[in-house]
Amino acid sequence: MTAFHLYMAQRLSALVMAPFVLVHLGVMIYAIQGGLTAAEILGRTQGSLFWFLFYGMFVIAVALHAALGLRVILAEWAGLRGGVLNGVSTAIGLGLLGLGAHAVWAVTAGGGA
Amino acid sequence: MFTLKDIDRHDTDILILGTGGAGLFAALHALQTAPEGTKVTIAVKGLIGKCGCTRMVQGGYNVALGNGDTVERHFMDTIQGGKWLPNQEMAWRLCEQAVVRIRELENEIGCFFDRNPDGTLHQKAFAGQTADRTVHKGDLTGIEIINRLMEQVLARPVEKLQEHRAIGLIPTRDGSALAGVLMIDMRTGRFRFVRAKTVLMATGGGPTMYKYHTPSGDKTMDGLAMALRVGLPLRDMEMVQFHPTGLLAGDHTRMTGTVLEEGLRGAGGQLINHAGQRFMFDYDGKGERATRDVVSRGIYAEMRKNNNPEQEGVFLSMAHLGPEWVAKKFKGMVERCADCGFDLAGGKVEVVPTAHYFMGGVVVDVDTRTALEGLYVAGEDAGGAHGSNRLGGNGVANSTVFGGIAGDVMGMDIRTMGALRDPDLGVLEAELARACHPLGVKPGHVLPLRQRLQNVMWDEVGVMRTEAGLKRGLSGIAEVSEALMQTGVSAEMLAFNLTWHDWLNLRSLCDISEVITRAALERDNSRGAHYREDFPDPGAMEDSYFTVARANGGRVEMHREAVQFTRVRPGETVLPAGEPETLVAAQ
Amino acid sequence: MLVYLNRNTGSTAPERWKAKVTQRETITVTVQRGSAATGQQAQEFQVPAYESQTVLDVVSWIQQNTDPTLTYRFACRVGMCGSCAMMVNGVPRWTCRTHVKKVLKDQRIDIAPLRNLPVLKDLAVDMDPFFDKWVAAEGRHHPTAGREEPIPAINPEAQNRQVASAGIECINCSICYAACDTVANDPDYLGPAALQRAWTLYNDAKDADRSAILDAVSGKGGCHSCHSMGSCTTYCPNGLDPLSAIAGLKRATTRRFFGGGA
Amino acid sequence: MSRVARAHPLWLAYILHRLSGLLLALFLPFHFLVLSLALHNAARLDSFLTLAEIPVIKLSETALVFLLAVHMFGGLRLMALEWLPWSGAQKTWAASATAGAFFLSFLFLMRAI
Ligand SMILES: Cc1cc2nc3c(=O)[nH]c(=O)nc-3n(C[C@H](O)[C@H](O)[C@H](O)COP(=O)(O)OP(=O)(O)OC[C@H]3O[C@@H](n4cnc5c(N)ncnc54)[C@H](O)[C@@H]3O)c2cc1C
Ligand code: HEM
Ligand code: SF4
Ligand code: F3S
Ligand code: FES
Repeated sequence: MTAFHLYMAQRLSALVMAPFVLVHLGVMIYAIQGGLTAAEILGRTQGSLFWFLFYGMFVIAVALHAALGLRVILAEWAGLRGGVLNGVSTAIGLGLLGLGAHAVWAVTAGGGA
Repeated sequence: MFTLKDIDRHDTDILILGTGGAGLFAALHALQTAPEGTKVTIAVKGLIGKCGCTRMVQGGYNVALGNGDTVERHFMDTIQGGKWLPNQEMAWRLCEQAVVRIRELENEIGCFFDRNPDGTLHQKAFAGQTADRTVHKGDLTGIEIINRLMEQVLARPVEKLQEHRAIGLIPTRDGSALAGVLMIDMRTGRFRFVRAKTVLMATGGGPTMYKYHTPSGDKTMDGLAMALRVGLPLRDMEMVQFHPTGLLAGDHTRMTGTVLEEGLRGAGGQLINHAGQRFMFDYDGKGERATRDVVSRGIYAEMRKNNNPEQEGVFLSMAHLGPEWVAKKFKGMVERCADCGFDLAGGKVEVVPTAHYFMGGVVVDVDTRTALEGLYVAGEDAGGAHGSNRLGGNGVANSTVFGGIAGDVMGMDIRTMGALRDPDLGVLEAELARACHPLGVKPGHVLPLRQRLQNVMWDEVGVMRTEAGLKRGLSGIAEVSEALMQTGVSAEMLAFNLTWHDWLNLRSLCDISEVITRAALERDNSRGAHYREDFPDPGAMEDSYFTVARANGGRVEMHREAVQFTRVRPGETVLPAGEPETLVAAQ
Repeated sequence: MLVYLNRNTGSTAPERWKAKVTQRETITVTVQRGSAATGQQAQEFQVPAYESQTVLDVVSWIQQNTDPTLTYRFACRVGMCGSCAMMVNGVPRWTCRTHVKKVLKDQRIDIAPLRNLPVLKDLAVDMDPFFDKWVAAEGRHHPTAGREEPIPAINPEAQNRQVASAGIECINCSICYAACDTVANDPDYLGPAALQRAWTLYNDAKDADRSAILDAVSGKGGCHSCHSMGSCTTYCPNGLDPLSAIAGLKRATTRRFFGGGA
Repeated sequence: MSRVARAHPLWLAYILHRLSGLLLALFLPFHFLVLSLALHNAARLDSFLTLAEIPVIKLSETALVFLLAVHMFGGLRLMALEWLPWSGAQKTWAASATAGAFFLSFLFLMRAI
């Protein structure tokens, strides 16, 4: 894993996220018009393979992207280097992935339908 | 104060002083020719590649690359420009090897010089040349050459002693060879004696003892002063080249003296005197486009006619050519003037002749060897290649050609040299004491003394000279020199103490100023850059002689030597019969 | 034959430059002294104001007239050698070409050593790290021909040549290096000047080893560490554009990643 | 020590991108946690979502959307800058990215109210 590969991973994950973010924002704007309720959200998403894949990929990309982004900030602003830096940013990435996966599962899996 | 014990010792095989075109080329060539494992060390007064004048080269590099131009023609221009004084073997070597060196610069070092639309090198003609010969990179040729050389050197295993100032050449006890060089590590203020089997001195002369001068601040004739002290002969020491148009902005600013490029006059720039009139046609049919020495004298003469204390120099005016056009064509110059608060494109800028280049130097053979075994000299420190005048574009060619040769020769010579040599401790001690002298004297201001010397040299040993003036000059120099010895520098903090180095700079400048003046007295005719009002004739070319100065027991002795016309005699040419006089289209 | 008039006696330098000294007010100059090793502190000086005066002249005046121990660096005095860069009111500048008028605020100037390089003493910094990185970025020509071969014809209008020429007049003054926060935050970062040199070489038709250049700028602290903050381009005194050069390297490495060749 | 001057458009764009990225990354775990609540207790999510009606919360939600938009446009700007052949119109890019972000978040605000 060279510095260049980390760069590519961050850029590509960002690129993947761009359409997701736009759709996500659109949905939110649409939803918020009538005020949001849990039922509304869940009603739309639960049991939908589309939304599962959508948010699933979103979460993978964002975990990678944010972890790499924070890695740079930790190096530049907190002075972390070498093993510590790699350890901390891997932990952040896995943490985000775990939390994100949990949320996606909550929003899309099983449920009432 | 300091004793021999305080001197750090250091050994190397090949030592190079200075990182101009000569020093850097020598390093690269030494690495190519020296046996495996040879240690090469560079010591320089500033940072590698960032000091010296090669970096400041604007106009370009003379080299005959065909299209009718030949090495023979370049050679003839060089001899005629030098008014038959050049050492013809050196001049020939210069012209011949420039061809190789320019290919080396482009192909191996990575320079990129300006091209014609068809992709071939662009060449132009400086004043005094009979062919379009000067290769260039815009008007920042030196930056391109030095940056490329510098990065090649930095990427190689060369030992770097930066901000190390050489202060004394230390011979062996019997005086037949060089043992090493005494230096000051400027950053720490400590002394360091570096022994080497071969030493190249490429510290680049630099006539900065004049009120107006162009060279970089680190150049103060240290090399020639060291050579003088170690007893080497120096030739052509009266030959100081003045550039006609130096910026004039008062003696409180370091901008004063810096060059406004030749091309401004070439493009039609006009010189205007205090009466608001053009004057150059009074002196020469080519007007402002005449050669450097002629224009410098014209300006100087006008300056003397002027009684208006509010104006010292003359004005260079470009506005009639159209400010927009000027701003576009001479972007760099216009911006530089604007940064200093002058409007070159639309207004007029005050100018004076400014000391630019030093033709004199150590007597060397065509292989850069000197009379002292182990010491080599190349670049502006070496005398002979230019004679009484240097053609624009021959300076950087000279330093790169002979720097490379020096590297090759040192790399070969070192094979037959056994052990490092032991120094004459007496000389080492004397050089140490000399550098320490100001530290034991009551501190005072060095700058006013430097200004006094610069005024004396400008007034009495400048663009035009007379016997009476030169004699006044000698006593003026002696006074400054004496006063300097009474002026001290506080020894409290020697690390990176610029004022100590200002003192040492002025010491070198005083010593060489005296030699320049004596040589100018010795030459009782006017040739090239040297103009005697009391002897305005050039003398018979057949009887050409060059002056040689040598220190003997604290005194500078002068003598003359006849020029050897080894390749061509005055009135003859090496060009084939029927060759046109010039290949340059008339302007 | 030339006729020159005789010297008119007593014509020395005009009084006008000197007159200004007494007439003019002074500038208050704060200079950062010392080094990291000895401790740094600011010191204030009063310097007479002149008509044509650069920041370098101000610093020189202090050393020549008030404090002989003040350390700074310069060589060419005309913006060619890049030795005289300092922080002036927090902005990295070439001091030999910075007119005092341009930076004077309330008759004050604040001068400090160049940022992001170890201070040797007062205003002189150690530039070795800057040049070490220049070399580390493969910032030197890789020859395709020798001195016995002719100089290749190269079309000056060719697109890659234009790109190469855009960055060639760098004077390695380190001003961009001092301006860049990424340099400040990441000791491995090669910095704008070195990377710009690499990009110039990458576009040079004469260079033999383009992939070595891309390798050199793809590692730790390479071009991918740049955040395009553009301080390099904003402050380069020669109007060069390292930001775009670095973007070019990022593009070239990315293209190579997708199989586009070096 | 004297302050370093660096207030120029591209540097501001850089610091905006970094701070927005940082804040987004800090917000993300929180966002995931809230969504995860849906798995066990739709009502708790609901009660949380009604908080969104409170102006302060609403404002901070808007701020988040603003951050996301700013960051995304900033990121797209960067990738365009790095990968598309260089155009020279740097500052325009930076400005239009911010403008776009403002537009989006404003749209969101208007719709929400
Ligand atoms: C403004 C300007 C424009 C010029 N334009 C042209 C041109 O267009 N064409 C042309 O052909 N020529 C030109 N010249 C002349 C040309 O620059 C010189 O001929 C040539 O560069 C000299 O090279 P050098 O290597 O001998 O010395 P330099 O390049 O001057 O290098 C001397 C080196 O020695 C170092 N040094 C000095 N003293 C010591 C010491 N005591 N100890 C250690 N190191 C020391 C210096 O720091 C420097 O590194 C110009 C000169 C100037 C000033
Ligand atoms: C479509 C959406 C996104 C795009 C296009 C995008 C793009 C980018 C890019 C190109 C960078 C690199 C900046 C640099 O190297 O200077 C970056 C950095 C970063 N991103 Fe994103 N990003 C997006 C979404 C997100 C999200 C949702 C988060 C957080 C949850 C995030 C967090 C970060 C962080 C923390 C950084 C590091 C900032 C820095 O190094 O200055 N990004 N982003
Ligand atoms: S790019 Fe500009 S600022 Fe940077 S070192 Fe080169 S000339 Fe100086
Ligand atoms: S300032 Fe630094 S971050 Fe990049 S664009 Fe210039 S190198
Ligand atoms: S002194 Fe050379 S750039 Fe300022």
